[in-house]
Amino acid sequence: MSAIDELIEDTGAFDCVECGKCTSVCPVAEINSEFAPRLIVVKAQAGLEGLAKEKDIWSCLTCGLCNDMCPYKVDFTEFIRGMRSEAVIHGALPVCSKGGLLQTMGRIMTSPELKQNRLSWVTDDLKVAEKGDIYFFTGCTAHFDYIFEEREIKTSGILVAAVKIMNSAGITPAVSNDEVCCGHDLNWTGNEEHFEKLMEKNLEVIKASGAKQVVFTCPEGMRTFEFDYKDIAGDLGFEVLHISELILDLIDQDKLQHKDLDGKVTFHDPCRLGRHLGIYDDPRDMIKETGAELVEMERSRNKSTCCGVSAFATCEASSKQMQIERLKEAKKTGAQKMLTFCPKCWLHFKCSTWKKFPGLEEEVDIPIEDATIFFSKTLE
Amino acid sequence: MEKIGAVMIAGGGIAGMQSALDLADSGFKVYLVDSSPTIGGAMSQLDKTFPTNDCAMCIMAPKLVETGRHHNIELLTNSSIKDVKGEAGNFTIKVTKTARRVREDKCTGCGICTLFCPIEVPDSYNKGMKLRKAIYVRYPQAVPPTHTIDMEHCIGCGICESQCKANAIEYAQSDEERELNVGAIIVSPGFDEFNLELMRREYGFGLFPNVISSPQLERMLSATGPYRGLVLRPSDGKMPKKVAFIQCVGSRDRSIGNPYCSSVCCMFAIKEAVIAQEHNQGLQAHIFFMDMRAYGKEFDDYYIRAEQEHGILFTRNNRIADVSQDPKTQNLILNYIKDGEMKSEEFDLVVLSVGMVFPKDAKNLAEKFGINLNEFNFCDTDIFNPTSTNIPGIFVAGAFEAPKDIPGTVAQASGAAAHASALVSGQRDTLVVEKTFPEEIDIGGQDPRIGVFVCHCGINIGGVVDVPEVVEYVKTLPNVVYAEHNLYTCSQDTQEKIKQIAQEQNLNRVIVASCTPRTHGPLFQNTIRGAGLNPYLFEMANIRDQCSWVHMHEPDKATDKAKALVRMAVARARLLEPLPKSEIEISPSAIIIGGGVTGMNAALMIAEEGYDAYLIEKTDKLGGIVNRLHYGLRGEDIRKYLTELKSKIDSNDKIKVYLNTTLENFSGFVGNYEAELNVNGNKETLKTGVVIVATGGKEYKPEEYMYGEHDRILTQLEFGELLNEGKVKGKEFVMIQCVGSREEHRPYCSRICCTHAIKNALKIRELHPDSKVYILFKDMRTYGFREIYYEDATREGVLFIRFDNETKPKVSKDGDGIKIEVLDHFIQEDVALYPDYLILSPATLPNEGNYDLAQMLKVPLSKDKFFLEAHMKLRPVEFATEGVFLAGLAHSPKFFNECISEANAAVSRACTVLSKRIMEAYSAISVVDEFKCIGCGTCEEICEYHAPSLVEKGSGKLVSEINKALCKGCGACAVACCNGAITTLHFKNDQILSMVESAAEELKRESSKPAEEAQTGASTSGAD
Amino acid sequence: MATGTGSTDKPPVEKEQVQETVQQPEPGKFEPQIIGFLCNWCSYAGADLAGVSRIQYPSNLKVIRVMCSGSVDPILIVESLIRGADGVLVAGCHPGDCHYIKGNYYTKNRIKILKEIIKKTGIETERIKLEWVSASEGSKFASVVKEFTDKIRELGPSMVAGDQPNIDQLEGLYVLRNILEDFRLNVFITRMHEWIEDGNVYGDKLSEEQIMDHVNKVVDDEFLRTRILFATKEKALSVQTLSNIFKEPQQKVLEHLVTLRDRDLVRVEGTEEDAPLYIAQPQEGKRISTLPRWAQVERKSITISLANLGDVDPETRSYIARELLLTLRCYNCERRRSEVCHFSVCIRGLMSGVVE
Amino acid sequence: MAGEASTKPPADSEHHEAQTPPPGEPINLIAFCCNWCSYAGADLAGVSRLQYPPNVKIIRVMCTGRIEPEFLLHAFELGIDGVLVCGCHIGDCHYISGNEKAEVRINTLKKLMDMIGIDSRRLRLEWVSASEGTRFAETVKDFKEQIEKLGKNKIYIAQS
Repeated sequence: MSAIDELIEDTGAFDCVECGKCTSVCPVAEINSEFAPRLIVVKAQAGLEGLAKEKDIWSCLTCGLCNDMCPYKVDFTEFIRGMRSEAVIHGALPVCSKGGLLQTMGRIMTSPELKQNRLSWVTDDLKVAEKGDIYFFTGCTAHFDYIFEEREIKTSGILVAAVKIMNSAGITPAVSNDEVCCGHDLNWTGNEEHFEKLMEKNLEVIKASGAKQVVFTCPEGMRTFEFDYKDIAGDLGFEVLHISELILDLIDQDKLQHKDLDGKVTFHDPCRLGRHLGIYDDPRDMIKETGAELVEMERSRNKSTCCGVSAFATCEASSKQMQIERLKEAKKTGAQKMLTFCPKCWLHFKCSTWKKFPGLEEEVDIPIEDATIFFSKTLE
Repeated sequence: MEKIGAVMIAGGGIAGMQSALDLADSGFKVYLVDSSPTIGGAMSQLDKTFPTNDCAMCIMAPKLVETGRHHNIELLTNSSIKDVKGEAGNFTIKVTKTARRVREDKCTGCGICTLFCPIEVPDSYNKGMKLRKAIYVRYPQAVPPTHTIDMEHCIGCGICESQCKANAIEYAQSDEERELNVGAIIVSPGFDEFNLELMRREYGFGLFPNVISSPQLERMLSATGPYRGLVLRPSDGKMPKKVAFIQCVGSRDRSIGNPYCSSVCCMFAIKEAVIAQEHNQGLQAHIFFMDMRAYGKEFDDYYIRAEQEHGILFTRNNRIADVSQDPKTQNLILNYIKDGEMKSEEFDLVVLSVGMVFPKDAKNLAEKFGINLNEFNFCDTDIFNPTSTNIPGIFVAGAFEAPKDIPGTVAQASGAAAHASALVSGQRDTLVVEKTFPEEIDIGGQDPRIGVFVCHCGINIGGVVDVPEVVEYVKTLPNVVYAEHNLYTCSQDTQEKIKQIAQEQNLNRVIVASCTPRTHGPLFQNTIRGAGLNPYLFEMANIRDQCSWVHMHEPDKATDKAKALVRMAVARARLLEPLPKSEIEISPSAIIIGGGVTGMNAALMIAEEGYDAYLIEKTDKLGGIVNRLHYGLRGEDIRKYLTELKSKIDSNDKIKVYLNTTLENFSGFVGNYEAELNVNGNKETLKTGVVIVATGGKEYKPEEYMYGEHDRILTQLEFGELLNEGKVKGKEFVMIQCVGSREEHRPYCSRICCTHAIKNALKIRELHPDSKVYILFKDMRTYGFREIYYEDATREGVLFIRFDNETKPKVSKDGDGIKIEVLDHFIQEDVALYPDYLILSPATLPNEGNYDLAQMLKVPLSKDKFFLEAHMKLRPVEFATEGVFLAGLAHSPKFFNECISEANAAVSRACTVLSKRIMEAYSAISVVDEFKCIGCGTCEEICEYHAPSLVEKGSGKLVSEINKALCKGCGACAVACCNGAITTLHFKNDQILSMVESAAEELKRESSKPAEEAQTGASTSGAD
Repeated sequence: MATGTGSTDKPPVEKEQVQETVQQPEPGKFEPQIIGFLCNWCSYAGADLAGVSRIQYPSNLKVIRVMCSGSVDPILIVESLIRGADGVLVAGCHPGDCHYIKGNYYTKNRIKILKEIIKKTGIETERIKLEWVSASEGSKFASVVKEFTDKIRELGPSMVAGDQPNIDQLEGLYVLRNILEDFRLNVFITRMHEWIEDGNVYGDKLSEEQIMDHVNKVVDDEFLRTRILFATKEKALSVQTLSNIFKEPQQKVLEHLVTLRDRDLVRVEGTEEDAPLYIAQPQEGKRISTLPRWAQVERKSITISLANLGDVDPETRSYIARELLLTLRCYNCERRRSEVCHFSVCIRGLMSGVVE
Repeated sequence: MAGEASTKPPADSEHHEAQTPPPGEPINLIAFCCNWCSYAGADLAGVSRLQYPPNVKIIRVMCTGRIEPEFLLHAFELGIDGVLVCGCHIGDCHYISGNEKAEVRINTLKKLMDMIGIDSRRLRLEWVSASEGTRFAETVKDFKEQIEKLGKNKIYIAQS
């Protein structure tokens, strides 16, 4: 069990004293009684043989609530990610959404001969360039338009909004047709081999654009660059920046004129943006800048719950309930809209509402919108 | 005397087998008596069948094996009927089973004895072109496989007994008397070939070695024949370049006493020409005929393709007078007329299309059963009861009733079975034993142990694919523990071998690489069930229809592809799982759509079988198109028959008639159909077990020949009505055939119009003795005994003028009269006629309603928009969809008595469903994983059969649940379900992906590293 | 004369014994080589009696003692003829005296059948003689030997011996040997007696004519079939060529090819002007063997007298010669032309020669 | 005959701009056929001895509605050069609308494939009924030629 021992060491799982705090906050444990983060760590310590085949490691949403709560700072999510690559080696594969279409797409993008045309979202009124100081990383946001066509939400709108914002602030962001998926889903479903190939391609593309800063709208992409790329490739040679941070900078340098919007909105902290990257205030400040009234949900900032699915591999009965609870919470705040930054959160919340539900409609029919699109509305 | 729930069938050909299977599956004990040592009859000698070019043995093998293995059918082969006593419902029959001196229970048909027997005898099965031994079996896949000692030639040397491993030889075996007690009898002894020796003078049969009969050519074409599929000249073994086919030898010839037409030889010759040209490259076939009688469903397409695509030469109007032989080369010289001048041509081979005559034991059977024979010693029947003889309780089917093709035979066999089972429907299930399978072995936790059986299928696969090489390759695949190849995997002895090997090697997966799973899948699944394996632990690789037959000119590529297909099947087999059996209730009633003669007969028969019948008619009266008919060809009073039929329907309380009713909606599955009817305005729903489609056809309103522009230009039906009312005056009558049929856009032949024209022409001559009648035709297709009336017409002075699509008659107005100009082929001049009446023979069209009905019943339509049956040859009266049957004009244009046969046949097939209370349901359905299902409802919305539905589970959580009986296993919900909570059993994602991966295996190159992959600048720190 | 080194693989002992008795004929006067199979209990004793009573008889007879005349398989007789014996004498006890009760009955039927079928090869039936000689008939034995030797001298040397063998007769003998090895004819030979005496499995007795009809039919069929197998061993031939070689109607040849094909002994190998070519299938383990190994001589040359080949067009004649040449090879040591052959030892000496 | 034009019939070689596959590696195609219509059509092509190129390997599914986009993308990932999906004509589907669902899914997947960089012409949807043996053979011939013009699928991701 050398690989697992090494993993336990890296993530400090040995320090776990089974206090049970993590299990109390874990959204999955709340619904699925058999699941408990602690249980998995204890089994790992005992060096249990069949651990890699354990079904539960695929139920963990890696939302990081337990990390946040653990008094002994056990990096439980990293432990699960390591365990998953072990599980894959032992042939215990997850049942992924859409039959694993996203994972397949990710692997295909590692092929060197691929000539993509992923910039179809760049409409004529947007100014983008081959090279530039700021590189705008889009990842798979545009691809979800087609994969989840039946949910009628255009995630590519997020990219258009972001470029509009940058253009109005005089920035012509660099984008590239050879950019590939950041590899987040492959990394979190135990496929490190292809994850590294994607990383190499992306780093090469960004180096070619000569950018100093790379802007992200998608928190999963940013977290993957911030932690996983640096973890493997060390210094990336550029700074990683979230769109909300950039917007606030531009407003400070008053390069960005915008008018105010009215209405009451609430904000859902995506796990990767909040607990993983620790960015809580920038989004809120950005929303406040728009003049709209921001009301906080009961569970917000590092306490906000998860959208129920991560890396398109953990969608289960519990995911649905989490989404409904979260939407009820948002509705309760009286906000007209729930904003979030992550295209995946948007997709999963939409999944639980696009179908009519007997007796539930009015409690969950709060519209969901991406914060970047919301902010871009201030520019008209 | 009380009735007996058993039936005896005399004659084990395709007709006998079909009746036997229908009756045995409907709960009756069947005694199948055949005079020859094995069942299979004439069809077993065929290589291919028209019009689908199916290999005869391949489509018959499943029926052969099933009849041989059916627990309710007892085979009495090598037997003859000695004496019959009793009456309808209770017959006693004495049958002598002549000793074959081999014990049936011991002989496995291995054939060692034939190796050592010193006596060689000309093999009659192969028409004397091959030798067999004194101890023999008629053909490799024979059922029962027991060998027989031919007492005529055996010299009693004792070698076979010394060599027989199963010590099955019993020289002292004596004849056995059997007394059978049955409720009904079906007589189906088939036919015999006309004795061509009688034509020795004209055609030199038996004199010139290269003059052979069409059955002899059929044996040459067959893989088990003398030359293994090659056509050779018997004189010198050379491959003939030019082959002549002479039609109507022994038929349509009053001088030798056979004035009737044998119905099948035209199509038989075309098929043989096509297949001969396929087997011998460069062979050129040339058919000499009078009329090309391609009257059946898709026969004309076959005829046109033979002429245009395969380049077969057709010479019309040439009944070859004689054949002479060039002594040196033993080639044959034929003289014929082409384009008006005499031609003499030399051919390497001449094939005589021999006609059918009554079977040789017809007289004996007739005498024993007391049934009447017609003037040609065929069984005498009338058009209203095509399968009944003059003796109640004794029915007839197949060629013995009248020369007919295989679909007609099969339909009549099921029809006769319907009558027989109706007679003793009270005694259903009294003498039958339930079919049992050994208890299923639990293979849980076992590693896959796969057995692969690769088939030669005679030369169909083995001729192109190197089967032994495929077997060697398969042996190298992981998890394959046993692999072998067989000549015919579908034959009964190989089935037993598979069972035995499965047990010996304790296989838990079985793969057969042969033909299409569509036809042979269930057969092999039943075999492995016999070995205690769940039927879903089975996979087929189609290396015949989708490999050897379609890559004939690239044998090595075909072999590689066969290897790939078997590898893919093995990949999928590793992941196959056993599926539990599930049952469905059957409601014992039937809906019959269409109130014509076909529908009414079907309804009556359903009632007689003891089930409720709901007869739905679109219009306000029953009778359909037959309402416009008055008398039959032999003067039968159709009107009277129709009124009697309608009164029988009204007086039968088991039949409920719905007039002015259409089918609005239709759902459910076999045994549990639900139909929403619109009974003149108000809704009514019916629950029923089966559906019989008998919507009939309609008369084509001609757009050509100025129809509708002159009151004395009528269709045959209109004219028939006038004729019957005596309102017809005039001297000259002209009829034009094939109006709307056999055209570019509608290539099929409407089958009945030639006979209809002849009937009306004879009526005209009868009512107006001094009138002149002309019939302008393309081909006079009065097949079977109808040919005699065509002869009467010519004797009555009716003038026949041939035309074809290029030289159609031109119709024009001549004052208030009619003028017709037509080219007479013989005198090569235009002939002008000025008739008082012009009578058109219009095509029979499918109903427009067919399209919508097909949508509702989810059944396909054929190219010509009639309904497409499950199998053109062997399942003509049912659809692929279980529980939905078909009869009458809705299938294709046909005659009055043929519709009645098909109506009864459909009922007999329906009884195989209705007679069971519980039926095994389809087990490869979709199932939901309760824990993964997020209750989003997508599946409920997408399923056409409303099988999945959201259900409250415990803690208020909504979870989808799929109704086992409704689910069809189409798998649409499994794809729609985003998180993979629904899996379709037997077609799971991993099972299909394993085949994709296996198909891509040949591309096993390491993942394509970009040649110019630059080492990324960033050195990999951190982790190491 | 080919000389050279190389070991000769020792032929089996049984052949050794036959060789001493048949010497190389001296030039000029013809001295017949006769082989005699004498049954131990009667005729051998008879021969000894002749010796004891100093009754003289010609020295041409080479005696092989067998326990009973019934054990003399017809194949041995044919084998002796092949080896160049000019005559074969089989002598056994008088019917009824047989030490093994019915041994000689079997011999009687066997020799009768053998004499019948030997006619097909063109060899005079008188070269085979069956005599009953009891232990006491010393003089009879001597007279039998004398008469038989004179008869053979009158008939002349066997056409099959020596340098210029008559190929037809030689091939015929080999074909006959094959047929006798095969099961079909054996059934008749071995059970003929039973059928005549006690009847077949159904209990009814068969007449001799009936049995001989069957025998003739079987031999006619198998003779031609075996010859076809010999001819198509090396090269695929068409029905036409075969019928020319054997001067049989093409239809008959075709029928035989169909049967051979059913027995998997022949397969179709391509076609030539629309005529399928048939070639013999190599059959391991199947008892029907083709031409003897000795008959297959390496391609260089052999003297073949095609005198009695009959009126065949030159093209076919040379074709046939070439074909038969290809199949001839030294019988004893199976060696080809290029290898060493102790010419003197081998009585056949068929190593060199030229086509005429 | 040095310098003699390629033995292919002239008409065919004119518009052959993309290079045909290297002689070594033949085109490798997969066809998903629905059990009720196109699989029967393929059988009919066999029964009528219509010859078509052996590059295609047929996988039988109960209905085209059962085909996940993942099956098709996975095939391309493994280096398959072309995937043909054959179903019943609209309205003929044994399960009523399985083929319509397949049409929607496949059109969407084509857009995604173009975006990813796999030529969507490598995926083709055809309706073949049980009585259209000739149409099936023609479709396979045409599809193979079309894929030959596109050349080999260069993507190959070795599966761990």
